[in-house]
Amino acid sequence: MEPISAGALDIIQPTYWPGNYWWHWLFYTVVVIVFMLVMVIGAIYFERRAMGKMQTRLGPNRTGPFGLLQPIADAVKVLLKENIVPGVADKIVHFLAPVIAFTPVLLIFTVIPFQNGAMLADLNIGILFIVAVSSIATVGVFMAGWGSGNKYSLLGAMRNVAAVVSYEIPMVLAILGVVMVTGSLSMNDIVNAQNIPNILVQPLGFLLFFTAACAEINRSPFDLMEADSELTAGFHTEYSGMRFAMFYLVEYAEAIAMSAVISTLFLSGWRGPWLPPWLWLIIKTFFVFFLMIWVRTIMPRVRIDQLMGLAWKFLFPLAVINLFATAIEVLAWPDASQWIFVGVNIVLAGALVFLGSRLFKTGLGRVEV
Amino acid sequence: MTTTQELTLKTEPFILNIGPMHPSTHGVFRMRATLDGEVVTDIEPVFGYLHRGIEKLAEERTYTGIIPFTDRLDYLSPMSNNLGYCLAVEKLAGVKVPERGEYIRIITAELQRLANHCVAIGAMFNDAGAYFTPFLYMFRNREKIYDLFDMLCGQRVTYNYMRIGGVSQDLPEEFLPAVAKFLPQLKKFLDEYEFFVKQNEVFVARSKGVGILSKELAINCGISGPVARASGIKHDLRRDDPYSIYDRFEFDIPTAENGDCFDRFYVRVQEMRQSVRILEQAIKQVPDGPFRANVPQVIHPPAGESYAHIESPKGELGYYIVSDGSIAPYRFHIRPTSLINLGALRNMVRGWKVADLIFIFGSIDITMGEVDR
Amino acid sequence: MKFENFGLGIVKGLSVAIQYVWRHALVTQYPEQRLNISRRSRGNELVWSRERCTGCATCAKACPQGVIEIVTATDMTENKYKVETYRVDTGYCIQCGLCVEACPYDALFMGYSYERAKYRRAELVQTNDELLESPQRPVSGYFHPDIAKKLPKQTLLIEKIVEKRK
Amino acid sequence: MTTALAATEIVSQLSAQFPGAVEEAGTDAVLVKGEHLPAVVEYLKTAAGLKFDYLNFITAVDYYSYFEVVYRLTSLEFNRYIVLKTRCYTRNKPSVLTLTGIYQGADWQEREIYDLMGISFKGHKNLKRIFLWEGFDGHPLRKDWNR
Amino acid sequence: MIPYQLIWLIMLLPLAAFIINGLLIRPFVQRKSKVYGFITITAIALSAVFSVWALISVMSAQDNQILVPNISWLNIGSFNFSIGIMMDQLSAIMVVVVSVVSLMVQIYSLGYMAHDDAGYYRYYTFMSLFTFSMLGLVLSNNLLFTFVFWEMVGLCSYLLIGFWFHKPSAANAAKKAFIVTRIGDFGFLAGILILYFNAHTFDIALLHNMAIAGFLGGSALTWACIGLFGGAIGKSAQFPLHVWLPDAMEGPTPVSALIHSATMVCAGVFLVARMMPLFVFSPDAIRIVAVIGGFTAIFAATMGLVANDIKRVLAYSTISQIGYMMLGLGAAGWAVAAQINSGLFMPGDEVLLLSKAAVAVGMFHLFTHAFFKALLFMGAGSVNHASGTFDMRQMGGLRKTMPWTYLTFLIGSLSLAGIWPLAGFWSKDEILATALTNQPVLFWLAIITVFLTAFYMFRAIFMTFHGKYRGGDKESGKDYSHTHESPWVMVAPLVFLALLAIGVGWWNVTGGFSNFFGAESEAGSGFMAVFNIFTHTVNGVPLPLISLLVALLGIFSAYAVYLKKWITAKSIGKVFGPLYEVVINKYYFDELYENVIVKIGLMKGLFTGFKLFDEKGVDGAVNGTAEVVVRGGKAIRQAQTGQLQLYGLVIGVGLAVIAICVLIWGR
Amino acid sequence: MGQAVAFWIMAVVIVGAALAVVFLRNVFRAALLLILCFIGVAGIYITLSADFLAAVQILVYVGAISVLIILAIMMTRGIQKGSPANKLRIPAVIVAAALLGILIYAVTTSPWNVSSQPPLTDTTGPLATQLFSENGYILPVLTGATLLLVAILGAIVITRENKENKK
Amino acid sequence: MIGLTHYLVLSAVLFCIGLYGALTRRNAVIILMCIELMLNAVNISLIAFSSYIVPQLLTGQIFAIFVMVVAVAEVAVGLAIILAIFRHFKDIDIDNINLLKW
Repeated sequence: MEPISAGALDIIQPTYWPGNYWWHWLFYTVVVIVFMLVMVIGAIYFERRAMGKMQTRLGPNRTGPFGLLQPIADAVKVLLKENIVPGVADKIVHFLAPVIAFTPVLLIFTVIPFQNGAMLADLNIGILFIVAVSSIATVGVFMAGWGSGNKYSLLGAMRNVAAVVSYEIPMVLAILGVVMVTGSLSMNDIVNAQNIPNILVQPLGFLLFFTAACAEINRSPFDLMEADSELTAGFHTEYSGMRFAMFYLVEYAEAIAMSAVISTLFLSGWRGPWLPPWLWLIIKTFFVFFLMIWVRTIMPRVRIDQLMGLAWKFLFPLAVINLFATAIEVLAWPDASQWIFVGVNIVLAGALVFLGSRLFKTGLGRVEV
Repeated sequence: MTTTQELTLKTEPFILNIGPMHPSTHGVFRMRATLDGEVVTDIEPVFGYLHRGIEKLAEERTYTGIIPFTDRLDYLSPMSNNLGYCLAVEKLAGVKVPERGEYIRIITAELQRLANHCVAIGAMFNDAGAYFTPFLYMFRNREKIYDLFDMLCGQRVTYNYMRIGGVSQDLPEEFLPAVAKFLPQLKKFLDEYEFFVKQNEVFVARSKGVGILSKELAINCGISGPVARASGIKHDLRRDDPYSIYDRFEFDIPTAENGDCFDRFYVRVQEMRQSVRILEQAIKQVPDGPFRANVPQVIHPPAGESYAHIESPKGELGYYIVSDGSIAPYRFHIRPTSLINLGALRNMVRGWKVADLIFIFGSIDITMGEVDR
Repeated sequence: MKFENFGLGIVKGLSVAIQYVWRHALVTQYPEQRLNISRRSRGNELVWSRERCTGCATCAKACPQGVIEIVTATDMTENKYKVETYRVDTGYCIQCGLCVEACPYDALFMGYSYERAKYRRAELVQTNDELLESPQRPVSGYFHPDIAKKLPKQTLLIEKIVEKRK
Repeated sequence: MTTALAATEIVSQLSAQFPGAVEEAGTDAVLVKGEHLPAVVEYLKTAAGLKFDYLNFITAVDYYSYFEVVYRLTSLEFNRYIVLKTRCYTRNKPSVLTLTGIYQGADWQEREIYDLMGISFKGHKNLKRIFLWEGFDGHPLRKDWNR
Repeated sequence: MIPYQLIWLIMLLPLAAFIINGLLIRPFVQRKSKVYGFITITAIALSAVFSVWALISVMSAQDNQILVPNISWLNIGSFNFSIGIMMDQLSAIMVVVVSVVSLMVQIYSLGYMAHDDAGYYRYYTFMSLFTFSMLGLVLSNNLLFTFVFWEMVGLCSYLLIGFWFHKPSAANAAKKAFIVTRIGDFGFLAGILILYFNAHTFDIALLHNMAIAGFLGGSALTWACIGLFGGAIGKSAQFPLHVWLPDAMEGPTPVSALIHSATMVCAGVFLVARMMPLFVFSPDAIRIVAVIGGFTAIFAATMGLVANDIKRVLAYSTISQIGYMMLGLGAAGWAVAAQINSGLFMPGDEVLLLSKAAVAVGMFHLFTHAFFKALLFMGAGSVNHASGTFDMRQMGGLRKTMPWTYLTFLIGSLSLAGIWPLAGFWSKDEILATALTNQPVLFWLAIITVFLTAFYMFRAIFMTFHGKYRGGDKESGKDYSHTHESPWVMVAPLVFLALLAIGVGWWNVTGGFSNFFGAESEAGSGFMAVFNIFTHTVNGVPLPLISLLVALLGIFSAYAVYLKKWITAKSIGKVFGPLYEVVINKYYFDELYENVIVKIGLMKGLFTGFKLFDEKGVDGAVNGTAEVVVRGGKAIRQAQTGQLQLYGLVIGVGLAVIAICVLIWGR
Repeated sequence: MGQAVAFWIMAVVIVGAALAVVFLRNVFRAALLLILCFIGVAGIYITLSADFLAAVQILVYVGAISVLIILAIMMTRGIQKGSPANKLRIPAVIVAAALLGILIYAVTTSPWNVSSQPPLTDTTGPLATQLFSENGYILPVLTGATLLLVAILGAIVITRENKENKK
Repeated sequence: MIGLTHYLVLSAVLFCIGLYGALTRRNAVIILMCIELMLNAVNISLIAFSSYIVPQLLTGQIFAIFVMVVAVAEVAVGLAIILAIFRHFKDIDIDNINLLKW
């Protein structure tokens, strides 16, 4: 497929690229890192500002015009702080945790296309790669939780472990629906196949994936690992200075990465009229990120058993049914127009959410002690 | 729906200190929680981090001089504290408060109830993990009330407004119109707030059926106020033992049956509506006349003892004063609502998760200033 | 956990939250914007009138914190007490205003200003001349309705910001 | 209006039920002997027509020659209250029987009295200081306490 | 024309309902929730719609058959498992019967099971599983899968008879049903295996063709057919394996209505019909079918005369009517077999068509019987709902309080008794005609059965609905003194089935049904045929008129005995004395099985021998060995440290040794 | 060349991490190094052009198995006690070394029938075809699914506490 | 150049390390981890065979998938057993748990 618009980044398309493989590699590595850092800075500002507005506050407005420099000021402040390591901490683990949490997030961006074919590596298992790699981030979290030698941290880490193991399943199942519709695991192919954005073809898949992704990256209302009102700061209670900054960065980088993945999988990625493709990707990413902020604004945190119950009793059956429905549609009517499935799937999604809401309940969570 | 499930996976018990410095202990409070995984098997509250010995201090102050201390008991509702104390002293000394003074007292006390419930509900949501949104929406309105109080007595938190025999100053002329303007806004806001919160699935899931306090236990523990009313005890001192001039107003006592966190939230919202109702009646009826009886600043009540209690926003707040005829009370005891309401905490949280522990604790609405005194 | 309302509760919440984006924030940006504070405001200091003070020490008796210290000497020439030292430890003052109410001679007022932070506790102790009224130490209308009348009216916080927006 | 139960009425009932328990009956308070206190309170809580099921508060007053422990009970059903008092005449380790078995709400209030006034409650399972730290010297609400 | 995917859905929808009910939503829904019912009903309703569509499609299709591609499931070596569907007239009729009756029963159960402690969960889960199995059974094109589904319906029947397993009688009945049908299934399996070893295929159509082409035959075919019929005897409760069905009435009434009257017990008939092209080549087998059918018909009817439990009356009636069907099949098949044997040369295709057409008579009775028998059972359930009992002696006079139930029950009974112009009349008439033309002995059996049927059915009606109310269940302690009509969810299916019980017979008035199966029909044409039937004669006998008169006579006798009491039942009992004793004790069959076969034959004979062998031979050897082992064990026990890792180490050593050996000598 | 470099790096990482898993006394760190070892193995798969399996390796071993192991470690508090060796150290060394020697000898001396064809690069589709197609491994897949189901049920049953035991 | 032998030797080394660990460690969780190492060693050799000997057939990779399935099942049940043992003995030291002895 031809690129829809000749944007400013046309030059980075591999076909036009003058150098060899290593140049491509180096260039994209730099692009990815810079892109991620800039996006994170934007995201931090955006989140604080948007939440402030919704909470009848102003949000950051002092540093720089409209407070735009606030993330940088924060970063400088945090970086200048002393690095405190608790005496009972496992020093090496404590030190390595933020690094290990940080790496996979960067890796996610390697397979996200900024334009037709413009990405660091067009893996033919792209989406599987994302799921696999994002599960490594968990290791960082529980290293932090365990290495701190703090009970709050340990509780946060244990919650994280439980949540991640549970939420990967509906997440992968929701992705499988998309993969079935598009017929490829490669992110670029998935974008190219979306003549209708997948959010319409797979509305239930979108909802499930959005929920599961929120849980996977500790966004509210599933931010139990760092539940501020219960565990003070969860797994990163004992972190300060640079390492805390790393975790802070990871948190937002994960959110941005997941937003980018969602916009690639469900919102047809870089595709869109008029604007250059990379801008479309950024716009869509920020749109998804805004959804996360919006939901965060209004939701209390769920409890751990409700979190697990939601995954196993609500998301999982719905994901399985969605998968079945998609499979039947794809297998039985391979040539039918997708618009028919749009209608059918939207009705199905509504019905399933309705039914699921009726049938789904967890106990009250009380345990006889 | 069953209320219990078995504990299936036991791990080693694990003691977690929550507090004294913790984001959601409402002050300096410490709970030593024994956990089994996430489940709270036992807690032991530890107090005294804010103990200032007000009861002892009061034995060396004049009766008027104690009023500023009462501000600092429950610092979220100082007006009510003032009122209760003044009632006790007036009962002891036999002072009659003029009409206008009574009305001003009622207006301030009810406004104070609104302000307190704003914090109680908002903080409760914060404890549930909502990221400040419900809290700040409530604070928006609390701010308006505090502005009114500022207009009235020049302070925003520690008012020191009531005096034995009345109030310290008359109402400024802008006050009543401002209140009249504020009340419809508040009513509208409460509707919106309920719309915002009451059906939110996550909030309902977190609060319904959680932290149930049975009626019997509530009575046995001496629980009072909205917490008791949420458990189905239709007991309100404004109605059952009317002090001041509460018998002149029409209002209902909202109650609920389940005694769970949702009911405590909902009873508070309903109480706010009733307070608005009382205020609407009161600001229409305020008479002219003196606002304060002619009482000297230093009084010598006759020897004896008196106990006066009011329905403070948090529950029954009582003052027990023993006088020996001197200028200072011989014995000054406060019946602390928050401390006694906390008495059922252990029974309420056992078997729930850590997150619920925080939430249930928040739903009781305590102030450490009053617990520790 | 049960989705009793099929997610509609969440949608309702979202709709309310987004409305607040267009409502004005209830915030004053302090150094630039200031509240028009109450006429009865009790700032964190006392204003003392040397002329009216007779040194009766009623204020000191009324003070629950005991922060007022008065040393008087007998002024034989004018046949009255002369106040040698009037010292208030504002660090311990709780701004209850009881001393102002107690003063039989209207010689004591609450201060009106509030930016009185100091680096050391000792600097908070104010003595004699430091307590007198001055442009930096305006007098509050607390318990003095006549003074209050002269001061600007208080507007509520929310109205104030509306004005500013216009 | 929560009305006081006329002391004379209750005193006759009480002395019929527990001979020798009532030491003195004032206008609004009944002075009960310490050893009879739990039984009297239990009776007041359960007896039909009385039902004093709600414990408002417990406090203690130091009168130099004796300590007086004050209980105020309310009957939510009949909207009446009664004040019970009991006295300990010794300054050295005064003690009263506990009410924690009857009212759970008495627990911390008794601990508070123990902490600040130094009256120990026999039968209380967890009688230790509540506001002050362990090792604090003396009981500050006693009139003869000085720092 | 129905798309073939939808034919698959006919049987997969109930399976989906089973999976959803049984495996998916159980953790979220209380076991008493109606959700289970709604899910099952939705699935089966869709299934019923598709079935009717399929039937219509089949009627218009080429060769009255829809070809459905097979799905290959497993290939193990050369062995190829494929799942397939055979959609011809037989399947189409059966599918409609099963799904429509099942749908009605499920709707009815919503009301009937409402007060049950066990809740809807288990009930509807099993019911949807049963419906799936039954549909699979009739749709399968493969004997192996037929057998699998055959066993699955047996399993469901077991589970549902024992639904109230806390009642010992129910548990025993379930066991009995399971074991007795297993005896028949043994024959079925043997038949299948004989066929497989001779034909090397399970495919039914292939088997038909092979039989017609003459590849199968002789004693192998006879024994295979007898084996298959053995399965049918067990499943359809024919003599002598009929004993389980009356006891199976311990299950919930809707279960009886669905499984033990309309569908599962007819599976035997279906099986014989399905394999008819094989049976016609084995005259011995087909004779056995006809004779056993005829004998069972009259034999069970006599037991129905004396039963007091309304459900048992219906159960005996079911046995009897299935015997009827067998008789019909047998008689028609007999005719075909005689034709073949007579040496007339016929091309293969014609034989196939002829043999397939021979089932029309039996299947038509199955078709009509399913509706009115389900109706009668559900009516009995409705009565039970009001009175709390099934004992007719405690009922009476329900006509006034339960008008709808009475009306529908009456229609069902008239239909069963064979009263013109209801459905039963037409189908019974066909069987009588076939029997008369072929085997007069069978005809006499049949016509006596007509009388008995009319008599016991109206005995039941008069005892239940007429006279004075006798108080309902007195033992349960509940008050049943005020009876009332059942809720509409129970009445509506009754009414619907009553309409069917009136109407479905008219399909064959003009010979439509027979033509559908490829048989030529003698009946007249047009609507007037309904009335012209009485001018009809078979072999010169005005058969319809006779059968109607016999049936009316039966009704009149019942009227005389049980309503007007001109002759009391007791006096009849006295007259027939010993015979009555025998009949009321069900011909001592239970005792025969229990005491003679099991206790004496098996226990004393076989088991004693086993015991001797066991004690002397086996035990001696075992004890001797054990002694050796114990001694040896004591010796090497020391090596047993209980430490797994040591074992692992030894394994590692062994591995290394083996590897070395292989390296040294292995090359 | 690239493959050689990758192989040697991965090999060193794997062997080092595996040795650390065996010899470290700190259980938690051993588990972390186990994860490292798994990731190394995934790298080895990539050098063998088994990209799908590499992703699955990370997903399954890192995302699920290691997480479960660490959860078990946190729950059983095995960390304080560490992981001491038992008395079998010397025999175990001998057996392991002997086995290693034999294996290496066998591997190096065997004539391997190495194919000259290049391996498939995109393995996802062919794997799916092989696993699920008509003449493929459908029976083992079903068996595997059953095995997983049974394992899950077994795990639940084992960990569930008996009601009677509790009282 | 890296050949099949390299991979097989690597696999053998990993296997023997795992074996040693499984034989000598006393912590049950560590033993489980060592067994995982051994399974991984097997997987390496399977995939190496697959891509060197039958590069177009993927047979070895499919076997590796089944090995993973088995590994998951084993870990699930194994950890469950360890937790159950821990609950019972308050200890997961294999040396102290020798119920197999009689």
